[in-house]
This record gives sequence, structure tokens and C-alpha cells, in this order.
Amino acid sequence: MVSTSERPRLIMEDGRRYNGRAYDELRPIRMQVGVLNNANGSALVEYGRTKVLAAVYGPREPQLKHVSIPYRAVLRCRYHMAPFSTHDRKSPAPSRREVELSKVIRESLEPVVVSEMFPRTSIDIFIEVLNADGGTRTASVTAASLALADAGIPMKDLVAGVAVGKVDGVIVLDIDEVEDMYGEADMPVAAAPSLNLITLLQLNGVLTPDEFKKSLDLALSGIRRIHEGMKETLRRRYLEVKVEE
Amino acid sequence: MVSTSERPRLIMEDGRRYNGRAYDELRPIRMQVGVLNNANGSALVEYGRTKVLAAVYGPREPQLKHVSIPYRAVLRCRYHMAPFSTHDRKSPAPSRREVELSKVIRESLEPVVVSEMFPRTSIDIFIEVLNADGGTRTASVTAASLALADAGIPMKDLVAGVAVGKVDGVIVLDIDEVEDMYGEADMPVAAAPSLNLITLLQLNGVLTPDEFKKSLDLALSGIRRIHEGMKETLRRRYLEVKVEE
Amino acid sequence: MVSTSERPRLIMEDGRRYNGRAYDELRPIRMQVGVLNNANGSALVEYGRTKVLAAVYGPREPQLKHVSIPYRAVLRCRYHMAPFSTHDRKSPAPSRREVELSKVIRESLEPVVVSEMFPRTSIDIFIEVLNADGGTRTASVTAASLALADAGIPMKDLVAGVAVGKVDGVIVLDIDEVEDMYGEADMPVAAAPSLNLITLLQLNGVLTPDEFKKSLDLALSGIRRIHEGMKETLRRRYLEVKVEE
Amino acid sequence: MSVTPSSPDYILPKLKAETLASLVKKGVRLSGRALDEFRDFSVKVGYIPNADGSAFVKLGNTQVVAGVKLEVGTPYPDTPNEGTLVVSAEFVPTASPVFEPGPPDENAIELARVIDRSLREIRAIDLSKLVLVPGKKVWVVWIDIYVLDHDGNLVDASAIAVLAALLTTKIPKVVVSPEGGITVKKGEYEGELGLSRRVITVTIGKLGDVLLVDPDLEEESVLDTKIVVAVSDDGRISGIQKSGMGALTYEEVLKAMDLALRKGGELIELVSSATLKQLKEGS
Amino acid sequence: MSVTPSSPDYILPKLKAETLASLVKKGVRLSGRALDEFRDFSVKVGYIPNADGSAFVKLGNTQVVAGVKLEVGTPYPDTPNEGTLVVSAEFVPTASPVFEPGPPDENAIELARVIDRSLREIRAIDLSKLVLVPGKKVWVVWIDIYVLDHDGNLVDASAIAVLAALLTTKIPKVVVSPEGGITVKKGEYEGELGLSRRVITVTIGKLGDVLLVDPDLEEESVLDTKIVVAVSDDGRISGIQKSGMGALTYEEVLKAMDLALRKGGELIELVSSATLKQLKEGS
Amino acid sequence: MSVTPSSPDYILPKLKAETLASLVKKGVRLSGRALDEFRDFSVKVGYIPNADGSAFVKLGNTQVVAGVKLEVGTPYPDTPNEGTLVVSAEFVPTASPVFEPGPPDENAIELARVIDRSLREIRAIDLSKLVLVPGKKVWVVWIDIYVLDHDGNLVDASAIAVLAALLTTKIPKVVVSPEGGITVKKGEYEGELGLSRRVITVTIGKLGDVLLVDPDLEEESVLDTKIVVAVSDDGRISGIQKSGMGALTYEEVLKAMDLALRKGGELIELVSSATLKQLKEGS
Repeated sequence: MVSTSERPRLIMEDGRRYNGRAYDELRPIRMQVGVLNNANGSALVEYGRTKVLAAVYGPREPQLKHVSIPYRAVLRCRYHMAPFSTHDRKSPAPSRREVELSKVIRESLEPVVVSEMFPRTSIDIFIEVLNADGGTRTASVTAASLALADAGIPMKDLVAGVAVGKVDGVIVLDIDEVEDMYGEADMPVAAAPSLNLITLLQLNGVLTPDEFKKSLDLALSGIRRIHEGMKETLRRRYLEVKVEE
Repeated sequence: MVSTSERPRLIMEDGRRYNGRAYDELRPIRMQVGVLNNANGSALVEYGRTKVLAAVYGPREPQLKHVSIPYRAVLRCRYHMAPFSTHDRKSPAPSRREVELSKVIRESLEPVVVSEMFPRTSIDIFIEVLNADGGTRTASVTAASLALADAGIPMKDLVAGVAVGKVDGVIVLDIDEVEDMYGEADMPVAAAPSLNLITLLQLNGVLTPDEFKKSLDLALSGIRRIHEGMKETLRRRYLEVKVEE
Repeated sequence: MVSTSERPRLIMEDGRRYNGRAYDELRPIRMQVGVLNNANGSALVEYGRTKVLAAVYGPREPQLKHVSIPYRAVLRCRYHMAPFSTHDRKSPAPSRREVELSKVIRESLEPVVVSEMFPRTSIDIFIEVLNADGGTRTASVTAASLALADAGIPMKDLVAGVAVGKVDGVIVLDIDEVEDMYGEADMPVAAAPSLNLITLLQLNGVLTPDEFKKSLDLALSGIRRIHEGMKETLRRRYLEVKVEE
Repeated sequence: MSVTPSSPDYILPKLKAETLASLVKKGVRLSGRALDEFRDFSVKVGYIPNADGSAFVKLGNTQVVAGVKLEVGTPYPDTPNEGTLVVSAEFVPTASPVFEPGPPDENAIELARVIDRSLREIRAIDLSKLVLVPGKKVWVVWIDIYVLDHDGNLVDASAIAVLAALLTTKIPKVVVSPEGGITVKKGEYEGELGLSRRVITVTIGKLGDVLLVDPDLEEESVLDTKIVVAVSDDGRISGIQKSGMGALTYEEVLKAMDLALRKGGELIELVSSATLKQLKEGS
Repeated sequence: MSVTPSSPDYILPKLKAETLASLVKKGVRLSGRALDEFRDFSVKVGYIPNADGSAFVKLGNTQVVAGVKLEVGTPYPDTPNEGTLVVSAEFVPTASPVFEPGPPDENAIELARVIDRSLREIRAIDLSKLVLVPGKKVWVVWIDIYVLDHDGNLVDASAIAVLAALLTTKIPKVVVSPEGGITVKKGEYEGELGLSRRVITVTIGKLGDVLLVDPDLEEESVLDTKIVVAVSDDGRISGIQKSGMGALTYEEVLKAMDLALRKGGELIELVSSATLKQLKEGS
Repeated sequence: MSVTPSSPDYILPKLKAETLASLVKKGVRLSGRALDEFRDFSVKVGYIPNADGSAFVKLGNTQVVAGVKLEVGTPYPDTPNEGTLVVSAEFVPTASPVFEPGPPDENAIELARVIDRSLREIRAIDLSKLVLVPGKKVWVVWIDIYVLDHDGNLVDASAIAVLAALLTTKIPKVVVSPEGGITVKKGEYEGELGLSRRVITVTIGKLGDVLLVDPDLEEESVLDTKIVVAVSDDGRISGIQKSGMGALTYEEVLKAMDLALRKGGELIELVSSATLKQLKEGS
């Protein structure tokens, strides 16, 4: 049980956010691929203190025959939080939240994976949130995308994700846990920028139509920057930058 | 947590029951078939405020191969209560009570379904109690029977069910929840009247041998009236009557 | 909730244990085989008040195809405690302890069962602890071994088990529940004496290297005596002796 | 989800099934028993030292253990001044080649609930005597039925074991602290649980138009259906369960009740005297 | 574990799928509906007498029941002075040949969470009014969605049912004892729950480059993807969920928002007036 | 239900297995390591900011994270004046092509219980110091082991990670209100948890009549059996687990103990100094 301090001020007098960032500033982002030995592909992605590991196995024979599809590979995706990843210890049993996020993350990747190339196989994406500080689902999409690429799975584009939020009335990019908890809206977005496709879009909170458009624009600008970083990471195997430098 | 009022008086001075019914009087019964679009057969049955929906799928290929039988159809039956059907919200996980009732309801239908006509198939009966006010298992038998008929499954007879009880020392027909809770005995009975076969018989409570015979006779008289209503419903697709008028 | 009396004295002034036994004295041991009608082999083994039933079914077709092995039989083993076997009622759901003990018991039998003789089959060992007073896992190994022999499964040797412990600083044989609970160490051992093979070895507690060697020697001396009793039991079908007479 | 059983507990060879059926029509059973005759049974009470009451029962080759434990718990909100009763049954995999480990299946659940109902409404156990701190702390009576070997009629074997176990159950000694804390004195007892009513079940099988009591596994495999009747020591019916796929006529039901009431009375006396004899001999 | 569905809810024959697609390009639907046209729907409130609020909704052939129950519970530690809200959904096996009994699958969980989020942050229900004993006892608002028959667009049908059910939900009467014990007066009510904001969802399907509202099961089986937008009675967006395998362009997303806001406003009025009409006629 | 594994974690090609076996007889390992030589390992402490203590360990290619969290809970009734300790392990599916999502299997449960026992009886953590309100509120020490990549000897890699994590674990700051309510000050700490004893495990594999420490995945796939020995910093044995299908002779067991005690002492020092070095450098 964490102490419920007063709701903190999230936008300072100078217009900066409580964490010192500008409204359109990403956290420091680190990305690394090939971090695991056994997996066919893997990536470790950090958005600030949010730390996510993704592993890809496959294309391989499905564990369960009846989930195979004759004309394409199935994607199997699990988003899972380590018990120590959250402030209060998380029970290892899958929560309803984890079930939902596994689905939306899978659906954010379905449009780019060239699954028709591997009929009757399974491409398994295992995501482990090691430390959670906001934006875990969007960091997961980024990590899964990199792990798929690292595994050599053909993709039409890399999908990158980021959450925007409304805090103290201001639309800000890449919100962390505090901004999520005390803010007015949290909108995770993932997109394949080269294809101009939005593959994940959720909103938890309330926005006016205008605020929504502003939020979506801000998210896509962040996604483009992260997408550049991902491409660079795949070239260099490792990237640690403030992506927007 | 419902207030535990004093045990109410169940038989009034004029011999009538607390709900105004005579000892051998059924509640208003409504029956309707073909209420669902997807199911092969369906029925909605109400005994007073008890409201039960039954759907039948099949004969169809069994979901699980190993439950098929070479010389007959298997019946699969689930009795399930909606979370909002009871006074205190019911957890959706199947209770031991629901497991048992699924079995006795299935066994009440086994004797009439001509299962040998559909070897290696499955006939699936899904029963949802939408509102519970006593007699849900017997209303379920009636509803399942109608849904089977609506699905065109050949049957040797329609099975109808009703519960009798002993309240304030008196044997009464078609008890409701209050009479069940505060009464001395609850005896659900289902029968195929044309075949003179009792297909469900349970007793929760205590009866002398004489009381038992009286209860069984009363139940069978109620069953015969409901059975008539069922046949009428299948002709007219819908019936709302005080069955005994 | 059992009263937590003070930690009792476990070694008396005369050097005897609180239960009157000498440091190297087994409890009265009773063994009986062929106690069940349906199982292919069975045994009931008692170490004092610890009472364990083992049943063997097989070699037979595996329940689940995918657990079969082309060149040998699989052993399936379940160690399970009856709800009434413990002081506080035990929930029937398998605990983590039961999962672990099922594994170590199976692994204690793997080295002696001639599993290559029965490829693609399953040999199923079901162990039910009926009353628990310490040493249940080692009594289970003894019982399972006897049940396998009773089922006619070829074995290279009979495996016998016993737990030694350190109580009030003294290494003692065949500890009971009180000695386990208030002692400093509990070391269950199982061995196939004719093969000079230790097939189960665990230590819960702390021992110096010298104490460890002393404990292991004491365990093996007890195991040899129980092993003699087992052979006698299989000849006579029933044995009730203080094995060390 | 209840499903028509595709693999029965036991498959009787066809020839033997025919013999059984034709014999039964003449009033004879494969085992030589009369139609209204129970198999021999033996009872060992105090079989589980860690239980507060227990019995091991062999009914023919069917073996069942019942263990009763009293633990301190909280009452149900609607019966604040009564102890609580929980009956569970496990068909453990030692008992039959078709029993697999896992949570109780519908048959085990049905058995436990039939035994539970046979005791509950007739108030065989006076739960109002099991209050430790009114409204707050009561005894929970756990009755656990453990089927070790299955040769048919598990219900009656269980009912015998439960009756014997309850007749020998003792109430643990407790110390209630001023603040309402309760300490159970391990291994010490205050007295007998006692039964207000003794109850047994009688299971009657129907094969064609013949009724027979205490069906064994071979018989169960060919029966049309079964009916379980709970009978109390004052000759009342305290529970009924038609169990199995077939049906009974009105006349058969009435006949089954008569049979059950007669055999139930006998059985209660047999179990009681066997139990009391052991109590005198033992401890 | 989320897996690409190998058996869809419904398989549209290939020829029909082609017809559907080519018609839709021309702005026509198989059912004759306009692209921005909802199916007819009916609402029956008070459908579940044992619930504190309930509604049965038929949207085309999709049938859903929503039941609301208020129970006494404890607040979350971080919101000691608010009631709590729990939304669950079950796709019961009556509803479709592909629904099997069991715990809610990812689709049912997603639906419940989408509905939950549409209500929570906008504070449609004022949870601060649901406190019984501050910090200790509050009302738990259970919203249970029960899908009885599946002909597509389960989310909007559920949202309609939930809105209607909440608009008719009453708060049970309770007696709080001096020691803080709470007794619910069965069947008696203190007043309306009331809604601070009315919220609905509008589901928009994408097929090729066409957007259409309220897709039915045939349409859903061939859609590229769907987007669910929660809309409040003051014209704000209180939730979004892209759901399904495909993707949308930036322009499509903006267009979908416009469409949703327009249809959502209409829908809230239709549901509200249908509900209020029944309230006046009924009880 | 424990079943003989039909699909091992890893299948070594036959030829390689034979080479491995014949080399080992000569005291040489495929990797070039000596029989009593551990693989190189690295430790990163403070890897999980949200944990109160944590370490990431790479032992060869085996990767494990251990996270320690302290939460406020209630003591066990029989130890009212002690904190409690819970050790869990998950073999997450990132780690191996044969690991599937789901509750911990017998191997993960065994690992967690072996680590738990190695710490508990020797009182490596002084639980009596973890009492907040005697008899009512204590610290629960959650140790969660997370296996990320599996290249053999998961137990020792976990033990290293747990030792390093515990050496760096801090106790959160709390405020206890007069009524006994406890508020944890998020992100603030009162001091170190501290260890009364440092404990490590040493896993020894047996292949033929050869013993070797720290088996990697290739070696594990052909071992006859393994024995895990927990060793404390004062040279005592604080746990043993024979694990795997085969058996050891009496002489092998004694030899394994000697080996384990020697390597264990070295390992404790290596882990401690690596951890302390980072503590000095870091934070």
C-alpha cells in the first residue's frame, strides 16, 4: 500500500513538466537487440525507467495443432509483468489488463508481419515488463517489433509506440507513471510510419475532439522519432540516445 | 448481505400460501420458443419471477473428439446462473451446486432424447438462469426440453419439471424462493408424463413416507399441466397463461 | 490454529528422545501389500502414526498421448495428502510442497524401475498420505516401491526411505513431526541398498560437514533395516514389526 | 458442463452382462446375494489419528475413509449462532483405473452434496451447540470423504463411513481469551460431538423392472438408473437423489422408498452397534 | 496469450463477401442500411427483478442483458471515500456456435474493459456519493453484461444496455448500526443512482477505404478492422479502442471520430428517451 | 503429478554427446573449463528500480533477475513476532523454446523451494527484525526469481542473483499511526535489510563417475543426475537437493559435499565483492 500523497502539480510555472521535460519531449530511450541467446530474436527497450524485454520464437510448429492456420502463420503474443516490476508486488497470474494488452499489442503487429510467408506455423512473441514506469504497452510494441526484426521475420514496416497524455490541461508526449496516474487522459498509440498506418489506438480518459487531434499529431511525431531510432538500433545492434537529439 | 428478517408465516389462516396461491396452484408460467437467432433451438421459460433461457446447439461435431461415442450422440448440458440472477451477486465461476444441477438436468433429459439417431455427435444444451426465484432447476428442465424440440431433436416425450415443498407442515406445489428458504422440504421432480417416467427426483429436507407420496402425486399433477402448456407453446411458439386455468 | 506451546525438550537427561526412542531407533513400522482390489499393485505403510497408501496402475497406455516416450515407460507420480491427514485441515488443491515431493519421489524410483521393458507405456504411482506424523515422503518412497513390486514391475532393487534429523544437537533416526518441527535439521534419504545408490537426498536445516556424514551413515543403516522388512513383506504380504528387532 | 459419459467406470463383458440381467430377473445376483441384501461391510473407527473422528469402511471391495475435523471459523452471516458444516469427497486415483488426479468431478461433487443434504435439514448435527463466541467464532465441521477403492455403491459406503466417523467425533478443548482469541488445545477433547439423528443412505439400482440394493461395480455398469434414499433413525426420508441416465416409473419410486426405509433402519443399527463395540474395546 | 483467431466467429460465404464488399464501395450495405445507420434496437428495462437496475437490449439480432447490482463492500485503500465499480462481461454459449463455457476470453475481457473505461474517467457514476461509512464501507457497483445472442457489434449493444440499466438503477435502503454494521433492506430503495454523464459507444468498421457504423456479424467477418469510440452527452470523447487485426490511416481515424461523435449524440438521446418512456409507463 | 520428461530442455546431437562424455572422463569439458570451474558471471545490482533490492546475473549465457520487495503484511499465527519470507520463481517463455506461459511447473517450484530452504533455517534474513506492529503487522519479504535465458544451472544463477539482491535490499520507510495503520513512504528507505549469513548454492553434475560443477545446458542434457548443495559463509551446509533422474553412490555424495563447500566459499566472496564494488560505485 503506497502512501497517497496529494495530487502533485504536473506542469510547472515555466511550462515544463514536473519531470523537467518539454511537452513534446521523449524520455531517454535505450534499445538493444539480440540480448537473448535462445530466442530467435530479442530486444530490450527502455523508455526512461520503463524496461521491457521481448523475445520472439518462430516461425515454428505451433505448440497446439488446432491453433494453426493453413494459409498464414499465427501470431501468439503475451504481455506479462514481472512480480517486481510494479510498486506493489504483482501477482504472477495473468490479470484482465494483461489479457487485454496481449491482444491489442498482437493486433498492433498483425498489419506489418508478412505472415502469409509461413503457413501453418506460429510466431511467438513473449514480452516481459521488468520495470514499469508508464508507457509499458507502447514500449512493448517497440520492443516486439525489434525482436521480430532481429528474428528475421519479414515485416512491411517497423511499428513504434508511444503514449500521449493530458496533464494539468496540457497535451504532453510519452507520459510516465505519475503523469498517467494524476493526468486527465492517457492515449497509447502505435503506428507504422512508412505505411501511414495506425495499428494501436486507445484512450483512457476524456478529450475534446480538438484535444484528440492534437494528441494524435503529437503521438505520431514521437513515433516517427522512435522509428528512426529503431532502424538505427537494427544497424548498430544497440542504441542509447535521447532519440530526439 | 441480505437482512435476515424473522422467518415469515408461510400458510395463512385461510389456508392460502403467503403469496396468495392455493396449495396446488402453479405460479403464472410463460413459455416462448425460438427466442435466439444463432442457436438451433431455444426457449425462454418463466415460472413467476424465475426466468430461464435455454439454447440447444446440435447435433454437431463434438468440440473435443474424445467425448464422442460411436453409437449415439452425447448430451452436454450446462446449468449456469447469471451474476445478476440472485439477490447477492453470484460469482461467474461454476459452483458445486451448478456442477451437480448440470448433471441431474442432463440425466433428466437422457431418457427422452433419441440420441442413437446421431452417433458421434454432440447435442449441447446451455441453460442460463437470468432471474432466480425458486424452482430454477425444474424450470430449466422445461426450458431445455422446449429448446430441444425447437431444434428438431427427436424426443420420445417432453419432460416437464416442478418443485413441491413442505411449508408450515403443508405440501404445496411450485414453491418459490421464500417457500424454499423457510420451508421444511424442497422436492424437485421432472417427468415425461406420456411415458409415465420420472426422470429427475431430489429431496432436500425431511418427509415422512406419507408426505413423500402426497408430494410426488402433487408434483406429477403439476407436471401434467405444464406438459400441456409446453405442447401448446410448440404449436403457438409462445404461451403466457396461468397454466392451470 | 494449533496452540503454540513452548518448544519442548527433545533429548532427555538419559539420552533418550522425547518419544522414548534411542537415537538410532526406528518407529514401529507396518507394511502390507495388495491392499487394493483395482490397482495393479498397492501397499499400505506405517511409520509410527504416519500412514501412507500407494497404488500402482500400469504399465498401461498413457492417458495423454504426448507424454509417451518411444524407448521406455514414463513414470507418473503423485504425492497427495488427504485433507484429514494433517492437524489443520489441508486444502485438497495440490500445494507447491506436494508438487515438489511428487518430483523427488518419482526421481527416487526412476533409477530402479526397468522402464525400458515397457516402451510407450505409463506406470502411474498414486500416493495418498492418510495420516501425517513426520517422514511422509520417505514412507511414500517405501510404499511406492512395495506397490511397484506388488504390481510385478521389474526393479533392480527396492528403494527404502527414512529421514534423519538433528534435534537438541543430536543426530537421530526416523524423526517424527515434533522432532521435525522443533529440530535443527531434517534430512530425508532414500536408497537402493543392494546397488549402493542414494536416490533421494534432501536437507532442510543446517549441518556441519561432520554432522552431515554422521546423518547420512545413520540414514543408510535405517534404510538397510527397512529394506529387509520390505523383502520380508513381499514374501509374507504383511509385516508388522519393530523392524530393528 | 455435464457430458454423457463416454468411458464408463467399468465395462462388463457382454456375456457376463447378459447372465447378470437374466439372473436378476429371477431374483438372483451374480454374487449370490438376494436383491435386498447389502454386501458385508466392516468398519474401523479412529483410523486417522489426526482427525477428530474417522472411520475406514469396507463395503464388499469398496473402501472409503471418512475424516471429520473441527476447526475454528466464522459463522455464516445469516446463521450467526450456528456452527457450519462442509462435506467434501475425493475419488482418489488409487481407487480406479479411470480416476485421474484433479479437482472433484461431477460424481464426487454429487456424492458430497447428497451426503451433505442427508445430514443438514434433519439437523443430524446440532450446529447450534457449536458456537464459541456468538456471531463471531464457531466450529466448522469438515467432513472429508476419501474413496480409496471403487467396487460400486460409493454413496452408501461413504454414508456408512460418515455415520461411524460422526458417532466417534470429539470436540477439541479450547481456551477463549478475554479478547475473544481462541486457542485449540492440540490433542485434548471436551466431549463427544453427538448426533441428534442418525442418518444413512440406501442406494437402489433399477435393471429392467427389477430393483436391487447396494449395487456393486459390475451391476452398476449395466443398471438403467439408481435412486439414493437417505433414511433417518426415526423412519423418515431425509433426502433423495435419482442418479444416472435412466428413469423410474411412479410405482418403482414408491417401491424403492419402502425398500430403502426398511434397509436403512437395519443399516443404521448395524453401523451403530459396530461402532459402539469398537469404542468400548478401543481407547 | 493472445493468438491470431483460427476459427472466426462467423464465416461469410465467399460470393456473399464479394457482393458485400462491392456494394459497400457504393455506399450500400447488404441489409440496405446506410453506412452511418444503426440497426433498429429495442430496450426493456427492469428485465431482471433481482438486479437493482437492468436492461435487455436487442440491436438487430444481437441480444444483450445488463444487470447492475449494488453490494456493500470496502473501498480501495487509495480512494477511501469512493464507492467502487466493477464491469464484467460474459459471452455465454447460448449466443454463438463458437462460444464455449469457461472464463471470459480476451474478447469478453476487452469488451468489459472498454465499457468500464468509457464510464470511469469521465465519472459517469459519481462514486463519491456511494460511501456508507467513510474509509470502511462503500457501495460496490457491479455491472454485469451478458451476451445472449451474437449478431455483431457486441460492444455498442452492451453500451446501450449498460446506459439503460444505469439510468434505472436504484440504491438499496440500508440501516447502519452504531457499531458500523450494515444491513441491506431487501427490496427497498432509497433513491436513484443517477448519472453525472451519459456515455455511449459507437463502433465503426473499416472495409477497404469505407467506414460504416454498427457492423453486423456478416460485416464483421470481412472488416479490415474496427474502432470503438466512447462519446459523452457533452460531446467529448471518453474512450477509444482500435480493435481487430488491421490498421487505419490518420485520415480514417479523424473521420471515424467525427462520425462517432455525431452518431453517439443521437444514440444517447434515443436510449435515454426509450428508457424514460418505459420508466413512466412501468412501475 | 510428476511425469518423466518426454521433451527435455535441450537435445544434444549424439556425436557431440559422445565427445562430451569421453572428454569429461579425461577431466576436460567441451567449453574448456576445468571440472571444478564455474563459468564467468556478471552481476548488475539495482537493475529493477521499482524493487527494494534487485540483481541481474549472467552466468555464462544463463540470465536471471532477482527482485526483492518488502510489503506490509500479517505474520503467521505461530510466529507472531517475525516477518515472513516468500520465494517464487518463474521460468518465463523468453528463456527457452520449451518454456510455455503458465503457472510455475515442478522445476520452477523446486528451484524456488530449494532457494527458500537455503535461506530459511539458517536464518540468513533475521525475520525477527521485520516486525512493525508485534503480532499484527510485519514485513513480507518477497523474493521473485525471473529466469530470462536458459543455458543451464538455473539454481546457482538464481542463488547468485538472490544473494546479490538481498545484499542490496533496503527497508522502506513507514509511518505507523496511533491506531496501527501503516503508511509506506514511497521511494524512501530506513536502512539496509542486512544478512545474518550469506548463503550460496553449488550445483554438481554427475556424468558416469565424474563430478563437475556448474553444468551448462549441453552438459545438463546428458548428466546422470545433479546434486545442489547450499553452503553458508561459515562453512556449513544449509540445504541439499538431489535433483534429476539418476542416483549417486555414498562416496560420490561425500565427494560432492567437499567440492561444494570449497566452491561455495569462493563463490560467496566473489558475489559479495562484485556487489559491494557496485554499491560503492553506484548510487
